[in-house]
Amino acid sequence: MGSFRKLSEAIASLVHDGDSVALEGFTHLIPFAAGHEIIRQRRRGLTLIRMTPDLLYDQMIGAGCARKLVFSWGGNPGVGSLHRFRDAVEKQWPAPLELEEHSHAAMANAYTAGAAGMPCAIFRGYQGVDLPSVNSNIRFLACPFTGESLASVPALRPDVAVIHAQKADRQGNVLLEGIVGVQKEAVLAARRSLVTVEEVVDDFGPRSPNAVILPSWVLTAVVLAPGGARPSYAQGYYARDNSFYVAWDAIAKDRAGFQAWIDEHVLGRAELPA
Amino acid sequence: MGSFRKLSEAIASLVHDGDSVALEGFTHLIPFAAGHEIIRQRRRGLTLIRMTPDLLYDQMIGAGCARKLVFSWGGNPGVGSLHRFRDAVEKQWPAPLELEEHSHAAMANAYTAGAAGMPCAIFRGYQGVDLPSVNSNIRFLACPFTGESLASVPALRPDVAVIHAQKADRQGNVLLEGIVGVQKEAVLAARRSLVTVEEVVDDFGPRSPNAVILPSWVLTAVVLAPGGARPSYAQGYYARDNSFYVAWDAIAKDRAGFQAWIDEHVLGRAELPA
Amino acid sequence: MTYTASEMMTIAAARALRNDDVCFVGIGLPSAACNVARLTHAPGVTLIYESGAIATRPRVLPLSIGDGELCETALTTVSVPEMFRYWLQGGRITVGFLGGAQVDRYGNLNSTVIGSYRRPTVRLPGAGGATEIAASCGRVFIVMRHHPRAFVPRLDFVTTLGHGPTGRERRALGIPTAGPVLLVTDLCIFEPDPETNEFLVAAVHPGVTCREVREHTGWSVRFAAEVRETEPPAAGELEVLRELQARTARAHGTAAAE
Amino acid sequence: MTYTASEMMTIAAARALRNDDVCFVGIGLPSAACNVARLTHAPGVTLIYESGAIATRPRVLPLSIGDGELCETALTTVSVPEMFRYWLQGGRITVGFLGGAQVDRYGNLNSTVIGSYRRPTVRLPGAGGATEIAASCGRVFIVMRHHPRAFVPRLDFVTTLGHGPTGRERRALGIPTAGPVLLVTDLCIFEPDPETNEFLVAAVHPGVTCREVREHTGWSVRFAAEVRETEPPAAGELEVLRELQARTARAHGTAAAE
Repeated sequence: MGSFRKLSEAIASLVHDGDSVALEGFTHLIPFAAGHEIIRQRRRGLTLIRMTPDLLYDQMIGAGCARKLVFSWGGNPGVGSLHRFRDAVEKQWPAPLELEEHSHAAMANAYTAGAAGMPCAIFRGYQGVDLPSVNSNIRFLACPFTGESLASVPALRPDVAVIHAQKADRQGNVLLEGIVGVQKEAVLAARRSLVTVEEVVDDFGPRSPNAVILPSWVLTAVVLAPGGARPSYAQGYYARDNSFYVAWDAIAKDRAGFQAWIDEHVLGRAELPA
Repeated sequence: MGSFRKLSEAIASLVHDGDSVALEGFTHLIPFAAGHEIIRQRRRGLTLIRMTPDLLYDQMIGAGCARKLVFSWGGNPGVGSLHRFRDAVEKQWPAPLELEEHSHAAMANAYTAGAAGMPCAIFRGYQGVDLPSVNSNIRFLACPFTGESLASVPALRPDVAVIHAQKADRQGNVLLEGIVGVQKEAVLAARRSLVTVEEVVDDFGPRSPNAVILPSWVLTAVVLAPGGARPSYAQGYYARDNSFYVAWDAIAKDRAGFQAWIDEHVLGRAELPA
Repeated sequence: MTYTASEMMTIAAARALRNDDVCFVGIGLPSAACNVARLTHAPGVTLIYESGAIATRPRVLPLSIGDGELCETALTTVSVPEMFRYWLQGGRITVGFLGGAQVDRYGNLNSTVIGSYRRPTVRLPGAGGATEIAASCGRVFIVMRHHPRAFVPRLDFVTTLGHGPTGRERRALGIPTAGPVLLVTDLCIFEPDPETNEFLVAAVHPGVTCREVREHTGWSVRFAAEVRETEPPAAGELEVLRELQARTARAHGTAAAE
Repeated sequence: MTYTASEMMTIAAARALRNDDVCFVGIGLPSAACNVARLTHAPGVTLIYESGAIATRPRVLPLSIGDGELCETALTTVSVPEMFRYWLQGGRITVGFLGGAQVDRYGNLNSTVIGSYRRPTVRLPGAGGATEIAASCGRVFIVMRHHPRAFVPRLDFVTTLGHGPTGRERRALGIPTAGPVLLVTDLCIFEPDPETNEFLVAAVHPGVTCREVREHTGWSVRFAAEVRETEPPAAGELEVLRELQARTARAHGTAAAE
């Protein structure tokens, strides 16, 4: 049963050093506030899982939270490189970063398998490319009916999934809409889950009968965190701060600039007021 | 690109003798009008595919359309037996009926695999039961990571999928909502598809950004057929005629009673006016 | 207050549900039992129907597992593939209710055929969701009318695995869920022997004799060391059940689930 | 009307799209090309972004593949797993646009690393959707700036299969889709030799010499028997592209995709 908590308390009790953690969000609804709290609480040795590690993971990697990254595309969307990610991979700063690298299709299928309680996923992919030679979690099997060779990856089962959503109701059910990415799958695949939301409402009111809703009993904690997805966006609440994504390129380019930014904007701040 | 047609023309051009046909609908939105037109056009030798063959397939089997049934639950929901289905299986009347029998989980996964362009689906199921001994389309394979034995079934790829939905817009896009069953998967898995709808609107208007919508270019034909799901129901339009489901038990119990009903209510009627 | 054997059965099944259970509900008696539980001692129970309705609160009992009432009163409704993949196989359901045409002493069920599969005497509806419900739900409750032709020493067809033909196969297959932990009939309540998994009579309903249970069971039935008498339906329980059925009859023109 | 090499490249790519194409659109130049096509000769073209937006009609170019604009103007938006399973792998996309840090003469692409995988000189973003886009889309258009360090004889890493390292591997694997059928640069247009699948220069942009193309290509480039000159951008095409970029700049404070 998801229960309402303060962000700092929720992170303290759900995310431990050495955990595998998926902070998901496909451009939309990226849980920046929760990620920043993880940085503030100085978690170490995390395996960070995410299809599109963007600025948030660049920050967490640069801040030294991560030991390993499971991912499929590590760039600043529409802008360019993630300099902290590159520095970790190319120069082992601030620490070496182990990579488990996939394609989007593989990650999406692996989350689906996790949500569905399967040990693995199969799909048509990875034909004639080099990733299988550097990732032992990509294997092939034969279709038992046609003999066709199919790709297989293990299910993703994070210790913790963290997402941001538009609304929770008083019972702790959570509604998200718009570009919903793999957030539902990440939550259902994870052992524990934390959802930050823009607002808490008495009742979701009139809605599509097929709205994307996560019932309270599949969630561990729900946290009210208005603006918790900034500088990404929350459809219906605020737009993506594209200029910050562009500005990040210069901020993160060198270590000192990055450190100063993290000190000022993350470590030097308390969590967002609820 | 889905184009608007008359029901009789759409059935004539899409459904041929010997085809595999999935008329789907999970209690809700069952395409009765389209099925009745198939009976009127006296199609023969069909492989009927459906998770829950209910009254419509009882009628099609009794009317002699079917050679084979691929299914997972063949009853009159909340009432009892499907007498025409039983007569075909138990007494080969009006013709023998070959069965390919699955569980719901297997059928749902097989449609998903068909929609996803996969040759097969894997899932956790069929452990310690007798269906695999009477259905060679149930096989087992080992997870390449854990070695766990997993069930596998071939993807369902019907020649034609037929569904009923609430609305089409003028471009031929189709919206369905409520209990959506496996209809989206059935359409995406099929080579051709036919959708009957309650109404055609200029524009779907304000709606959930994640509404269940099938774009016109994945559909072969769209047919305006108000009431086309009766005696099942269309959420937002009319309720399930539960009394007819109860009455069907007596109508279908003997062959003569069934024949008289089909003659009067299906063969003796033109298609619903559009 | 007088009551029927059916009412006793439904209420006994309802009592087995806990407030925090998440139930996969079948049509008929399970639906009545789950909704009685929700309207009495377990207001927090979550009801899920295989048609996709999650956390539904129907005012009347549905005739089918896909009635509009279920969707209208649900928290949300998902597709059938999602229901079977993310919710059932995903291990999120604590209790599955099952029945069948035949049950054996180890809780295995047949809902496929009477007679041989290729030349059946009676063709039954088939597995539906049962096969994977039995494997994936935390625990399974079986509810069936007690009759020697239904309570058989050997099934004609194993549609659904209980504890296996000798009571050991489920465990040997490594299936992590508990399987059938309760069998409620209109005469009594069975619970499995913790060692052998054989269903033993744990309680008989008021006014029912052990001899009647024996005569209605097709296998040589065994009794627990101490057989309880089932608590008779309380007035409140009966009222809730009867009101539910009256509302249902008014809505459908049929009782839908007596 | 004067125009830049970038504008020529974008417009040449836009022209290759047909009115009935269903395109999987990447960010940057592909997004500009697809939207120009939609606003000029191919109003019926369907644009799909991997974030889940289906049949979207953005008024400005998105900065990311998941901008709110895409969802707001889409017919509907599905989850990312559904996008990759039902729509891409399901074979419903006719054209995929791709780019990369390196391309070879057979249209194989590298967007993973420069140098060795374990000790890269430059760590690039990685595969994203490209690997399966290249396999599942009916045909693949590659759009890249022409530079000898990008147009290489041998990739450091094969992120995405074109026709294979010797041009034959794709066919040998039995992949049923066409693979790269077009490579548009700021200098010229390549099309594959139907026999060998090697990219041959089919057209050079106005004012570009064959020598320039040779100097900018890291492999010994071959030319088609008859090399056309690319039709220069029409005034209407340029207007549409520039208005789109101006709207985008006003909305984002950046050109997003020059």
